[in-house]
This record gives sequence, structure tokens and C-alpha cells, in this order.
Amino acid sequence: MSTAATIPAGAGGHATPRRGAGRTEPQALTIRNVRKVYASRGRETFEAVKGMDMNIRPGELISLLGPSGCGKTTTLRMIAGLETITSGDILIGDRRINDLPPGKRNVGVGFESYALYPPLNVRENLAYGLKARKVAGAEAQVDDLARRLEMTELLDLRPASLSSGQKQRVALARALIRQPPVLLLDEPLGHLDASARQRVRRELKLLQREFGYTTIVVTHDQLEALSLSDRIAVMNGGIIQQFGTPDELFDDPANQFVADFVGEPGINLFPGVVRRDGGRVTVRVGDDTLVPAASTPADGRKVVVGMRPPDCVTGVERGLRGEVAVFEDLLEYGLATVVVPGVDERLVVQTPSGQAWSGGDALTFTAPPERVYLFDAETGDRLR
Amino acid sequence: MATELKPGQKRLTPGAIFADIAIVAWFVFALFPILWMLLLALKNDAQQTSTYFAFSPTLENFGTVLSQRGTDLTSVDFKSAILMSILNCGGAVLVSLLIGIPAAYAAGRYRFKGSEDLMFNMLSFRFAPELMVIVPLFVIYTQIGLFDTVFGMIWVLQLVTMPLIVWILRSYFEDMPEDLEQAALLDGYTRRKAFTMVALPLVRPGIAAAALLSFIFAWNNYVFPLILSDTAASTVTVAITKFLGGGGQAYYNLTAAAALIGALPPLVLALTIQRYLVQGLSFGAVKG
Amino acid sequence: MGTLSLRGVRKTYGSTVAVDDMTIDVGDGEFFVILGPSGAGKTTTLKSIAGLVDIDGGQVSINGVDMTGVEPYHRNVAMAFESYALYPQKTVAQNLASPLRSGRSGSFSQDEQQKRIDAVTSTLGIHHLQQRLPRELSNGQRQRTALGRVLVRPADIYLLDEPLSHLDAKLRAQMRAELKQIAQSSSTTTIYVTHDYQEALALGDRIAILREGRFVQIGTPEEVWRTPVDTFVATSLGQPEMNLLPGAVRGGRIEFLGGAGSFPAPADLGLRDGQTVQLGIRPSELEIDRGHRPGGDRWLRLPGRVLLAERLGRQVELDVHVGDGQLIVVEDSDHAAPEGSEVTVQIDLADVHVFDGASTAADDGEARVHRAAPRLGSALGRHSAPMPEEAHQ
Amino acid sequence: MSTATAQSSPGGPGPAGPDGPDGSRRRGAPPKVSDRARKLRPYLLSVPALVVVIGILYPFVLGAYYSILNYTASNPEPHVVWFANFASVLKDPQFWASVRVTAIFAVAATVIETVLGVVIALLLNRSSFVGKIFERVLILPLMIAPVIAATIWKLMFNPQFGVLNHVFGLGTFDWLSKDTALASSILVDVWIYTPFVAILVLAGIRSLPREPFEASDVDGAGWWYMFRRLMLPMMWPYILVAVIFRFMDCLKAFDHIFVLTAGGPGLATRTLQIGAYEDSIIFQNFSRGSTYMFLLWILVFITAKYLVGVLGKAQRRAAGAEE
Repeated sequence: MSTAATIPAGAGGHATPRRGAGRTEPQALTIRNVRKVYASRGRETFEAVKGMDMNIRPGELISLLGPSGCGKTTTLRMIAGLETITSGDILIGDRRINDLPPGKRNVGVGFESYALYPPLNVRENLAYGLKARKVAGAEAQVDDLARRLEMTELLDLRPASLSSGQKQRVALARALIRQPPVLLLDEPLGHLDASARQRVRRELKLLQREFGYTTIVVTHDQLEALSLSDRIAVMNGGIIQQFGTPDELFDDPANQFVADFVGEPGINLFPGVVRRDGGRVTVRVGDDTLVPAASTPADGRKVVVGMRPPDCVTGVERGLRGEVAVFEDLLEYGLATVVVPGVDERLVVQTPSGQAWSGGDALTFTAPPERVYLFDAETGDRLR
Repeated sequence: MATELKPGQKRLTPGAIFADIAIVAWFVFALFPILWMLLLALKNDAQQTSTYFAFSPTLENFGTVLSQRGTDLTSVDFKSAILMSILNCGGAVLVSLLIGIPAAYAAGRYRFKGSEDLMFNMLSFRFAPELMVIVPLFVIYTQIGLFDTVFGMIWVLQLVTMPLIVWILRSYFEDMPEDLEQAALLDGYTRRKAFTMVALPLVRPGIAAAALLSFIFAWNNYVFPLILSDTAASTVTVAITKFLGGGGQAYYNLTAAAALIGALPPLVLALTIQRYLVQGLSFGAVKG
Repeated sequence: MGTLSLRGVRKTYGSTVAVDDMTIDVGDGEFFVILGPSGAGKTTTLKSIAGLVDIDGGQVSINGVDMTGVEPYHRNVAMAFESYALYPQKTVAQNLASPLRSGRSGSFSQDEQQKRIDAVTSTLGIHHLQQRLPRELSNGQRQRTALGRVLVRPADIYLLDEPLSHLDAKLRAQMRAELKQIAQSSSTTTIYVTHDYQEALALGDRIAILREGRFVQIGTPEEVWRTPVDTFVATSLGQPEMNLLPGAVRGGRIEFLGGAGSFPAPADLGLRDGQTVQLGIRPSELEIDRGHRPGGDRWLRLPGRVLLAERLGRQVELDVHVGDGQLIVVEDSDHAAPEGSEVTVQIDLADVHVFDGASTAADDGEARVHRAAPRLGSALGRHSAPMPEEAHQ
Repeated sequence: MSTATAQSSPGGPGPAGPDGPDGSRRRGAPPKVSDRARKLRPYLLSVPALVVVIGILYPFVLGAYYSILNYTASNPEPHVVWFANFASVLKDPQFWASVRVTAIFAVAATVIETVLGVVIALLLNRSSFVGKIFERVLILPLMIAPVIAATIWKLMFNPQFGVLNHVFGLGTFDWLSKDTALASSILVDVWIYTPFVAILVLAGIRSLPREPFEASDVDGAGWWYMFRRLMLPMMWPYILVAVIFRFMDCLKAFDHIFVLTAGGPGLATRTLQIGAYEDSIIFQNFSRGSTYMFLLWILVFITAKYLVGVLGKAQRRAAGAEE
């Protein structure tokens, strides 16, 4: 069954939250210069999060995206209260929550491993938080939410007999049941197979739109972040590399890391040298020349050129000339791995469906100037 | 700062002090007898019946216990008992390893008819009342001359060592991915070579742990040597009880010294294999 | 170098049938991919070929020799395990040397061994790791070592069990190309098991789609992509998955999406009036009408409204509400329609697959299709595949 | 490692040997292993163990056989008396006294050790500084032979010279009198075996997944609620394993009680195993002793069956499966 199909079409479109009476208003979440340092005797101190700032608007869906160990989960856990905060402030609305225990912060958390309570059935799992606080009418609330999420038939089952997709939905329901103004989800699609992932992703997005919770999703999957989020914070080494909309991230990466991390097949990165000839800026790559976007770095500057495989255009007169090493026909498109003289890296060029290349073929390709990105060879910062 | 929260651990620990006091109270109870044994073992003959903690310590008792003088005083040949314990238990463990490793491997690797029966039989040894077996064995042993022999003890100690070794090692073999041996087969090695080259090195810690633990249990066993041996193959545990049970004067300090010596090997071994203890103690029912 | 043939191979574990009635012939030097979801019996198939599991029925022959009862070490096959199965106490170099030293894959002098190891590790980019122990490697490096242990030795058949599954997306794409290049230069028959359809399409000379222990379809990438025999094969290939839309034949036309779409029922499919069908439409083959209006009956046009627009890199995935259902459409991000906008979606009828109407109940997303409906043909009535056995009810 | 040795003799026995002297692969029919030979493999490996099992089972069966004989040292040519021994034992008040002592001992010791062990495990799991220090020595009483432990305690129990009476100012209180001997035996059992429960349960707690407890924190549950609803059901299987081991061992308790009291004074601590020991070894009435043991064995067997069933249920429940 698909929740997506049952949600009225009106739910789409804008981020106008529809909420029933008595629902908690979504609230802004502010992270102000938050740091997390792990220090234990006998081991080196480790700074997992290095001074993080984020202003998240009410009802917004944010992703924290990055490789493992980048500090994204630590950040989420600090917001949830499962990790102490070394310094800085976290505010929900206007309220500083640094020193509140997790149970008092009024956040809903969806754990990566679902963290359902194994001895309890689904109904008891959902009611757990309500009953622990002696909330009246817990049963009714559980039934109500279960009906809305179409999981009434799961209520009497125990976690072990649920499929991972069902577990995922129960975990989400448990996070939602107290109607927290802020929802935190750690790798919510991590354990699902490709097909289920797609469906649940859509459900999640529509659900978030409908309920309107301020939501933070932690993920290492760039595709998931791009498709799900209003805005994405790309993290690496405990630092936010770029915080922006999916479009900004993909089309206008702030540095080499973001460009490299976002996009599949991965961006081609190779060294080049800037040539300024009057007003004309070109980049020398191997024996060939590329025309970059309207960036104006100094003459002779060593740069790293970034060029996404799907942005590559073949069958051009001028551009990078190389020889096809391997060609993979994926039917929707093809991928040619190309060796360009003077460039150590093997470059990947996406070719349109129907084209066939074979090893040894000569190939000339380039990308539209606005899709040729230049990064500082030392710092990796984008040169504009 | 410690930030990892373990299951059940509370962020705020209002009862922390009370909890610490409770822990300390338990350990006073748990460690006092051991401490007292140590103190008593260090007292000389004149002080042995005093209950004071202050005295002039002496190491003499240990020497006495292990020497002919001790044997004369208490009519217990403690040195021979130690030797016998080592022979009996060491032998029993060796035999159990030789026989148990293949069986554990078979039970852990293959699902064959009767494997569960074999394993259950092994486990039932652990829980069977020893005397059920010992009474007939006593009769048999006296008839065929195994009574009071090392060989007889090794045989009967299989009841202690074998189930432990087979059960622990089975869970090790079960946990070891089959793929490793299969990879060796495809690399071109025979099954026996794959076992010795791949499987055996991987379970070596398990073998060590199982061997040591079963040695401890064999060492600590009392009923078997009590009934199936007399003087020639009698062990440390039987010897210690004789210190107090003898008709003559009781030497408390010598008893404590002997007890300390007898308790030392298990304590030392236990501390070295602490990591594997849980699995061994529970026959693999609880993984440590 | 070697041929492989399976004849009615069957393997059960207790009451579970892992592999059933499996029959294939793989030619010398062929790169044969087995594609299937987890639990379909892929690994069991490989292990049956290797002799690591005793099959319950049927026959495995390598180079025409019946291998029933032959020990794995006499079969001269090499296998990369999904779990890597690296010897933990040996270094990378020693792991790779292991098959060369057993004496059964040929005899190699010390120099020859080292040369082979150097060559393979360089190709796989793990040359600098030769003296490391497996526990000191990342998952990706372990996987490449496991692959190396296969490639380093001569064998009749290479068996590769998900050899790229533990790599991150970027490295996986890189290694896939690498593997393709190796395969093209080597002539060793390879059976390659994967759950990733892109790997199957990119690498396979032929692809066999495996479902619950049985092959559903065997064919070239082009064949399985263009003419999937049933909805299972259809949804196994492509991401996002092919749209499956229930429809029915009414008055000579196939109607679907609550009447929002219809086209004449192709005559050569022999559809009865009232018969239910399912239409399969690949998201990437749908497009948003931007004024370019191809004429004629060839094109199916569907008016709808964009419910969601999800960015997927250079592409955007649109969730378009049409009639009483939804269509997933993949469009270039430069041309994507914004959420809430009214659009017309169109597709060449030749790209619309018609399946039998048997229900395809998907549960919450685990096992996706319970019963696969056989393909009848395409909506243009051409390009239809030769009717497979199962298609006849 | 030496490559020279690795190079040599790759083969196994018989036909599985290396192919050809030059090491090149032999073409043609490779050697086959019959289906029967494959199926036989695990049995061959188990044969030695099977011999030992039979070697132990034989006296066991013999013991059962003794219980229907009138076999004593003075009657070395026994004949079958069928259930006469059982009838006489079951009518004997001494036997029932032993049953009572065994039952009280087993239940009391198991309950006390379980409660104490669980509490200690919970306290140690708090991972306080004090706990970390003591955790290493938790095992010590358990590893000392019960006989030695009992010997130490016997010294401490001594009414005249014992340290306990001295420390607690109890004068010449007799710890091993008719009224107190059983309780003192239980005390010693608790001293030896509580660590067993604590260690098992602690390992169990530590193997529990962390996330459900974090979820419980986020849900705002208090400690007691969390313990009752979540932690206890999840650690219950581990507690049960400990209970099973302890209860079964208590039923056949012998070593430390024998050293402390030899079953006395009177019948105060005469457990079933001690009774069997007296009858068969001291009085050399092998049949009567075997009858005792046979009855104890039945008791142990039934208890084991029941407890293992309970354990299975608890494990399924803790894992979140349906009942």
C-alpha cells in the first residue's frame, strides 16, 4: 500500500502545513556555534563538530549530508539530547534546550536501527512515551495515528515479525505520536532496498508536508538528500561545507568536496592551469583547452577542473580529446571511460542513449562553460 | 568526559553514591574470606587461633605445607596432591581436546542426524548428579583396578571437561564463517588442509579459553577424587579437607596456606581468560 | 577458459527451495550475469557450481565433464565471496598467493607468483597494501583483495558473488568500468552475481534474471531491457522502477488511469474485450510536453499535475498525478516542471509495455512483486518478444 | 612466513593428491567422492566423542540398573528386586527430609543469588569509578574450588576462634548448629555463586542494543518505567539462563555442604546427593544410593525440561517475536 496515493493532491505544492486542532506548531531550530569535543583519558581529544551554525525555519526539511565520521549523527544526537554539547547553544523556538534531558526537549527521534522496543508490540511501542508520562487517552491517540498512517493491522504485532519497511514506518509513527515540533531522523531509509526506499522516501516527504514538522534528516546518501530536502547541509570533518537548496548544491557547489560528494556518476576532477588572454579566460588541460564559466582567476593559477559526466557533450570540434578505454551501455545512457593525454585521471563521459563506443575510439568532449567548475588546487575552494 | 550512555545508565545519577556504597558492601563481603585466608596463612602457629588483624606475618606455612614436616604434622602429602591434580586435570583436558575438537567441528559445521542428540548428551553430563555415575564407576573401578589411578581419574574427569570443551568450541566453529574454509577449498586445498590452515588458527583463542576453563573446573572438582581415589591419585581439593578432618590437632594456618595454594591456579587462570569466561560459564548460552 | 552447463539443478535447505530446475549453458569466455534480489538463490547457484554445496538434483558440468561428487579443489574454479572470505591471519600478498601455492591451479615459481600478484594488485589499485592484514583494510579494499585472489590465478571459470556491493557509489562505478576492461582482455568464463541492474547491463554478455530460485528470463542486456518477459523482470531493471498501471480493454481500446489515458488495443496481442492488463512505462521514457508535439497515433499523451519534484542530480523525478493514479517521470533538471504545475506527459507507444492483468500486489516495500504478470507485447504491437512458456496460462 | 614450506605437499591423502609431477592440471575425469562418503564425514569426526559418551552412559545405565537390585557390599551377588528399593526409599522419612533440605536449599539459594546477582549487575552497569575497580575481581569467589571456599568459611564459622563471631561480637554463636547449618550453607553458596549470576546478567545487559534505551530516554520514560517495561523483559533470558544453571546445580549440591557439615548435624543439611553418598559409599548399599540418585536425576530432568521451555519463550519474547 502506498500512503502517497491516499494523501489528497492538495497536500503537494507549497509547504503549507495542515494541522488538526491541538497539534504543536512547528518551531524554528537554531544551532549557534555548537562544538562537540570527545576527550577521554589516554586518548587523543577528537573534535567531532567544530563550531556549527544553522538557522532552520519552522516546517523546513533539512538534511545533514556527509561521509561517515563527518559529525552529522553527533549533531543530531546533540539536538536530541543523547550527547552533551561541549559549547554553543541549541534553541527550539526561543527556548535554549542545552541542559534539558532528552525526554523534556519535545523532539521526536527516528533511529537508524529503528530502536523499536523488542518486547512490546506495536501498540505498546507507540503508547510507550505517552504512558510513561501518564498522558490520558494514550490508546485513542495510538489508534488515531495508526489509522492515519494505515498501520492498524500492525498494532498487535511485535517488532521481530515486521519487515524493515514496516519497522521504518512504526519507528516514524513513534517519533510522531507526541506531535513534537521538531523531528529528527537518522538514516531513515538506510535499511530499505532500492525499490522500497523510493516509495518510503515519497511517503516521508508527503507526510512531512502534511504534518509540517521541522525535520532534520541525517543521511550519507546524496541522492536521498537531494530528493528529500528543502535545504541540505553538506558536512565534512565536523564542519558545514555548504548549506543550501538541492539546486544550489548541485549546480553551484561551494568547494571541491561538495562537488565531489554530490552527484552520481561522480564528477570528473582533474588538474588544469588558467590562461588569461585579454578578457578571455581558458583552462589548459593536458594538451587541450577548456572554456570555464565566468570565473576570473589569475593567469597561471593551478586549478582543479570539475566536470560532471552528464554535463559532457560529445561530438564537438573543440574540447578534451581522448581515447575510450571502456564503454558501458546502460541503455538509458552510456558511460565512456576516457583516457586524455596529459591527464592522470581517467575521465567519465555520459553519452546519450543509442550511441555505442568501443575501446580505442577517439572521443572529443566538453561541457557548457557554466558547467565547468574551477577549484583552487590547494584549498579546494570554488573559484568564481 | 564520558558521554557514551550505556543501556540503563542514567544521565543524572541521584542514587550514585548509594549505588557505590552498595557495591563496596558487596565486595567487602565477597573479598573478606579471601583476605582472611591470606591473613591466616601468614600467621604462625601461636597466632593461628587469634582473630586479630595485627600480627607479625610469616611465609613459613607455605614451606611447611609443601614439605615432609607438613606431612608429618597433618598426615597430608600436599605436594603429591598438587602433582596429582596437575596430572589428572592436564591429562583430562588433553584427552578432551583431542576428542572434542573434531566433534565440536562436526557439530558446528555440519547439520547431521544425531548431532543435536550428541550435543544434548554432552550438556546433560553437566547437569547429571555425579553420584549417579560414580557409584557404578566405583564398583567397576575397584573390579578392574582403575581405582586410585591417574588413568581412572582422567577417564571420569571427561564428565567435567568434555562437555565444556565441545560446547564452547561448537559455538566458535558455528560463528566462524563457512566462507573462509570454502575459499581455501577453491584455492585448491583439501578439506583437512583447509581445516588446519584456516579454521584451527581462528578458533585458537576459543581452544585456549575452553582448555583453561575446563582445567579450572577439573581442578576444583571434589567428588570424583573423593570417591574414586584414595592416596595415590588423590588431589588438592581432597587433601585440603583432610587438614581439618584429621583426628589430630587442627592447624588452621597450614590449612589456610594450603587452601591459598590450591586456589591460586584457578584464580590466575581465570583472570587471564576473563574475556572468554562468560561464554564458558554459560556453555555459550550467553555470549560475553 | 571453460564452458559451463547446468541441467535442472536443484538445491533445497530443509523445506526451502533455494534453487530449482536451473538450466543454462554458458559459453567459453562469456561474461554471464545473474541478477536478482537478495534471497533469490544467487549465492547458492554459485556455490552449487563450485561444489561448495551438494546439489539435490540435476547436473553441473564444466568443460563437458560431469562434476557431480567432485570436490571443489578439483573443479578448477575461482570464486570471490561476498563476505570477502580473506584469511585474517595472512597479508594481502599471502592471501593472493594462496591459490598459486596450492599447486592445483598450476605450478608457479616464487618469481611468477610475485609477478602475478603485482600485476593484479596494480590493476585493482591495492598494490601499496600488499603487506597489510585484512583487518587493516577498508571494506572496499577487502573487496578488491577478494577479487584479486580470483583474478590472480588461472581457472576454468570465475565465480564472482556481488564483488562490488560493499564499495561506495563512486568507487563502485570506477571498479565496474575497471572490471569491464579486465573482462574484455581476459578470456576466462565468468559468472557474475549482482542485485544491481546497472552492473548487469554494463557488464553482462547475457543476463539471467533470477527470482525465487528460478531463472525468469535469460537474454542480452538489450533483450531484457526492451522486452522483459514479465513485470518482475521489468521492475528489476531501471531506477526509478517502471510504472505499472492497471488498465482494461473496452471497445477495442485499452483504458487506464481512470480513463485519463487510452489507446487502441494492438490487434496482434489478441486481447479480449473486458480483459484486464497492466501497462509498463519507464519513467525515463516519459517526457513532459514542451510544445514539441509529435504527431500521429504513435504518441500517448496524458494530462496531469506535478505533485512532487525531487532533484536527483542532473535529473528531476516528478510525481505526476494523472487521472486516478500517479506516474513517475524522470526529466532533465533544466526542463523540469515546478511542483503544482499542470503538465502533459507523453510517451512513444512503442515504449509502452503491455502485461497480462494478473495483480501485482506490492506489500510495504519488501518483496516488491508477489506475482509477476507476463508481458504480452508493446502498445504498438511491434517489438514483442517471442512468447515465453510461462506466458501461456 | 616461509614460502618454501608452503610450496611443498599441497595434497591430501590418496586420490586427492597433486596432479602430475610437473604440477600441471590433469585433464580428464577428476576424482569423485561418493554421496555416502560425504554424508559419513561428520559421523567419522564424532566417533571418538561418541565412544566417550557411551563410556559415560554405560555406568549411568548401570546405576539405573543397580536401583532395581539389592546390591550391597555384603551382598555381592545381587538379584533383581524391581521397585522394592523405590518403595522402601519413598517410605523412608530420612529420604523425605533430604528432599525437603534439597528443595529449601535450592530454592532459597537460587532466589537470593538471582536477586543479588541482578542487583550487582545493574549496579556495575552504571560504570561508576568504584564499579570499574571491583568488576575485575567479581569472579574470584566463583573460581575458588567450592571445597576450599567451604574450608575457609568453616574456619571463619568456628565458634571459638572464628573471625565472624569476633567481628560481630557474637560470642560463641554456633553457625553450624542444627538450626543454623542450612542457612549457613546457603550463605556460603551465595558467596560462591552470586558472582556467577552477576557475570552472566552483566554480560547480557551489555549485549543489549543501546538504541531502544535511547529511544526510551527521548520518550521521556523514568528509570523504573524503563526497567519494568523494557529492560527487564530484554534481560530476562539472561537471568533465566543463570537461574537454570544455579537451580540445577543446587539440586545436586554436595561439595561445600559436605565439607561444612557432612550433612549434619543430624539430618539438617543432608541433601539428596549427600544422602546418596552416605548410603552407597559409607554404608556400601549401592542399590539404595542409586535409587536416591535415580530419583534426583528424574527431578533434575523434569526441572530442566520445564526451565528450558520457559527460557525459549522468554528469548522469543525478548527478541520481539510473537508468542
